[in-house]
Amino acid sequence: MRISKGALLVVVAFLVPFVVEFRTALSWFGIKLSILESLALGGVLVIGLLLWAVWPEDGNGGTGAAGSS
Amino acid sequence: MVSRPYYLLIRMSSGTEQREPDHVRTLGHEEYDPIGTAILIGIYFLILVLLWIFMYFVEFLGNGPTVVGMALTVVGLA
Amino acid sequence: MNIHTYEKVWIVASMVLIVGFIATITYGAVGPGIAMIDDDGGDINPDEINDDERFAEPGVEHVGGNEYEVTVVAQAWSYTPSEIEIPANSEVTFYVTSRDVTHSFSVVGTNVNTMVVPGQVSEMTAKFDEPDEYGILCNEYCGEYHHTMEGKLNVVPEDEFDLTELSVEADDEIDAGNETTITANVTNGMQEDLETTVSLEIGNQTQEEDVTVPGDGSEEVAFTVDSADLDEGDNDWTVTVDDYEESGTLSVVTPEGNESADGGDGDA
Amino acid sequence: MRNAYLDQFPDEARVIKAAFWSSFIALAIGGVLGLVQALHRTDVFRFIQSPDYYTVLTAHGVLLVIVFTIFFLVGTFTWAVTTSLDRGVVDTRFTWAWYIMMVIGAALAGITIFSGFLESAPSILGSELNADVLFTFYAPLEAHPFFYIGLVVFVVGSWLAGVDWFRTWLAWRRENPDERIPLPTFMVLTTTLFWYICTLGVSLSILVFLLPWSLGITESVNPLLTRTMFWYFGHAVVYFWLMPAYLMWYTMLPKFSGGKLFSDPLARVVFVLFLLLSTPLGIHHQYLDPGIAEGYKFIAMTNTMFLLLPSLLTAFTVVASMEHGARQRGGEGYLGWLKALPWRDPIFTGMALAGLMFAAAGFSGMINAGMNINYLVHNTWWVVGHFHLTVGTAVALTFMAASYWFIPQLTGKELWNRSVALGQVVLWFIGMTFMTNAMHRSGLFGLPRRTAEPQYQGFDFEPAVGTVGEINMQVALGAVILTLSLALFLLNMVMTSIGSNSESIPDNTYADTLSGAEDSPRILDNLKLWTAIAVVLVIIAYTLPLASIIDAGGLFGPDIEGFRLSTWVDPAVIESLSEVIR
Repeated sequence: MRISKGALLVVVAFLVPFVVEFRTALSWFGIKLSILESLALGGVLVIGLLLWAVWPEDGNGGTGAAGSS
Repeated sequence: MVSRPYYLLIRMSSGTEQREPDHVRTLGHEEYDPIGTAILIGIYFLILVLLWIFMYFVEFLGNGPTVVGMALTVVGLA
Repeated sequence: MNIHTYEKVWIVASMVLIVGFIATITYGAVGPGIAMIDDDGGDINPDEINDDERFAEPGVEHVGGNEYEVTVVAQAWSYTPSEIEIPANSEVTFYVTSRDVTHSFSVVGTNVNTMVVPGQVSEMTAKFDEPDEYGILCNEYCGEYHHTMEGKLNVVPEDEFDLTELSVEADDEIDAGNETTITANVTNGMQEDLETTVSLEIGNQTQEEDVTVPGDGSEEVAFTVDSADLDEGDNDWTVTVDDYEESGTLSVVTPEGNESADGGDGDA
Repeated sequence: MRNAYLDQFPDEARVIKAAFWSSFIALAIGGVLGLVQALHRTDVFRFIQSPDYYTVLTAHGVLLVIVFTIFFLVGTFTWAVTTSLDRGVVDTRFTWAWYIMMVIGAALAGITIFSGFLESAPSILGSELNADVLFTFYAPLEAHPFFYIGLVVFVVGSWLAGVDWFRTWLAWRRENPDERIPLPTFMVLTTTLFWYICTLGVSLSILVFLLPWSLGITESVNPLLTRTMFWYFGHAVVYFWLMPAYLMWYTMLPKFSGGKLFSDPLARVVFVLFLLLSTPLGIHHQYLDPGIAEGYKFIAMTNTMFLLLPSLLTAFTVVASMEHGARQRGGEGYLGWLKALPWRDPIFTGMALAGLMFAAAGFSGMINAGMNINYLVHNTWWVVGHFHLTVGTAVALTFMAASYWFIPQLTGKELWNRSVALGQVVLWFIGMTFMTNAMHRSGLFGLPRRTAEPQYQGFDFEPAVGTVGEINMQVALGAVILTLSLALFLLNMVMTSIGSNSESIPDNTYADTLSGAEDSPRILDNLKLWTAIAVVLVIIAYTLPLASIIDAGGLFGPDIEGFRLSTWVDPAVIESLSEVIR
């Protein structure tokens, strides 16, 4: 784990406002995501994030600051 | 393992800190530069300025008709 | 005081932000000339709205040029008038007051928006450049059917707008052999003279008269109708001025004791 | 040896616990009513009649922004004063007295509001018992006298709470004549002072105008005057709710992050600024009111804008304190330290997320403050989005997170479930994101607030982005998530309270400072000076507007009687109206 479970939960939670506001911001430029597309985008981001989080850290292998919890 | 001189490895004596097993060093006021805070708050500042410009000049002034003065009202108090 | 350098920088940045905000708003007031609702509208006793010069007959009035005044009375849960029509390319000053509780007068999708506090008159001026249709709603809670309080503001193309009113006085019946007059009263709410044609259609006849109605005035046009030109019985008539028309029926009756009395009055 | 608050101050702990539970009860009822409203006005699920929506709305507003927040505040402040002065209150009987007074006031106002649901409410003192007047109770909408009496009793109770804190501080001062006021107590005292200043307006409005008028003693009111007196109090009260959250962020959050408060002197400056500027800006709620000259509105705006300063300073100090904690816990890099924060801890995470949402609220607040831009958003759902980020998240979420620390301190029982607590604060954050994003956006195309059915006959709303249906779905979804989060919070509180005693409760302390009180000039502690300046600023900001309002409309207005629109309306009118609606 590259990041503690608690921090991972919070980052996933952060994706919600990110996707919601990103959708609002895109529409200012005329790009309109449907609800399904937004959900898909969110899903992809969450999966990507989870993969990143559980992938073993390469290079110098400390457990990281919060790896213990 | 920790190289910089001001990183002191200590155990906090206070009971409240018992839940914080990963307290690895103590930083005083002089040796601590909140650079991360400066970066975050800088980003916040930029967001505020950009959104303000967007809200005032695009959303608000673009939302006409707007209440206007018969003659130009000059606000000069305070 | 022991303030970190970064924090000093942030204090300065914060002040710049604050001053920048105030500067933007001042620019809005001076540049595009945005004015706040203020105390210019004066105050009014809600009980005396009906006697007030301005609010006794709420509606649209022409001031001159492209300037108009619209007076509106808000009360739970409607606006009077509920539908407002103004021309495009006009400068409109709204006067709004409340008969009972606090309301708002908010033109949806625009920045024309004011609170309507009983005892006060909200005065605001706005320019309407393009034809459009706007909803008006009350955004201040005013009792249990607050959500039904709405109105409309229609901005029509300039050439479709006028403040002409037509009223017609005419008798219902006329004795055969007599003449009567149908009088059209044309009121012009605009400040400029109105040149138009008043026409009367009755039976299969048409009479026309060109009139010039003075600004903020009215003109009477009298058409003389001779029963000889009409059929016996009901004759439909229509008076037309521009897009306005009024219709009625004129009955030609045979006076009692007349020689043609054949046991029945007309075609009853 | 356990050294929780309960062990240090067992008597005070009981009062604080009672205050917190009063607060939680208001939160529970008010929160559920919030769900009812969200589902009703978005037309997702309607099971009440639209006229009852406003009774629900009144109860939601009063219970959450007055009862929930202020009960929690008095608990927090009593904790802060006793903990930081390291002495109990002078006399707990007095503490109980003001607490009970507040309960009576809240109950009286609450019962009056809830009577609005009755088919035929009982008639007391010559008028029917109800108060469908919303939290703002703008005259000439008229509530039953009990509503006004309840509010006044509640506020006077809070005044006596302030007396209690000052008394305790003065007693401490006699024992410690030369010491600096400890920071938490300093925060409590400055907040209490501006509470006294601002509540004077609303109390006078009620006692001199609204109560005699609702009792039929006076005939008429001046709606603009009572409205202005309400807003004289109405913005300071939002800082009053916020100050306990600030107190937690300054004095507890650094500790939960594993660090120390970055700067005690700046914290004092921030609270002094709040004391000075909280009240002389209430007119910014009246930017679109007739009868108030533009110049006064401009003054209110500049004061409002300068009040951004203490909040912006707080953002820096609090984040820097968190970073300090993260770095002490081994965090590295420009932003990598964020990973080292104790995200597993619901108390920390709740407060951090609350602070983040407050940063977003700061932006929408700047828009609200911007005098002429107010035309765009005034009384739209935007404003509702704004204060659900402030009082609904910055304050409420901080209070809930703080409860995870307080309740074990006050009961000596360990928190029932930390994982549920963590999930709860994260859910609140997610629910609020959905709800407030939609509210803010809908304000930009003019969707009104305080409206049971924003679905009109003659026109449709034209969102620049998305559809009204989508906005409604987002709000309804957010409200459901929030209600779920609220249920988890209450479950945790109940289960903790019925749990068994634990010896492993952390000590009752608050955060140390990196730069302490000794770094700040003594003048900061001169409360008399700051109060005097605050009063002068209020006089400058309010004398002329009030004088011109009274001059124009008279103290009692031009013969304006009360309207109790729920009972006053002719049934025939309602009948014909509902015909139209169908």
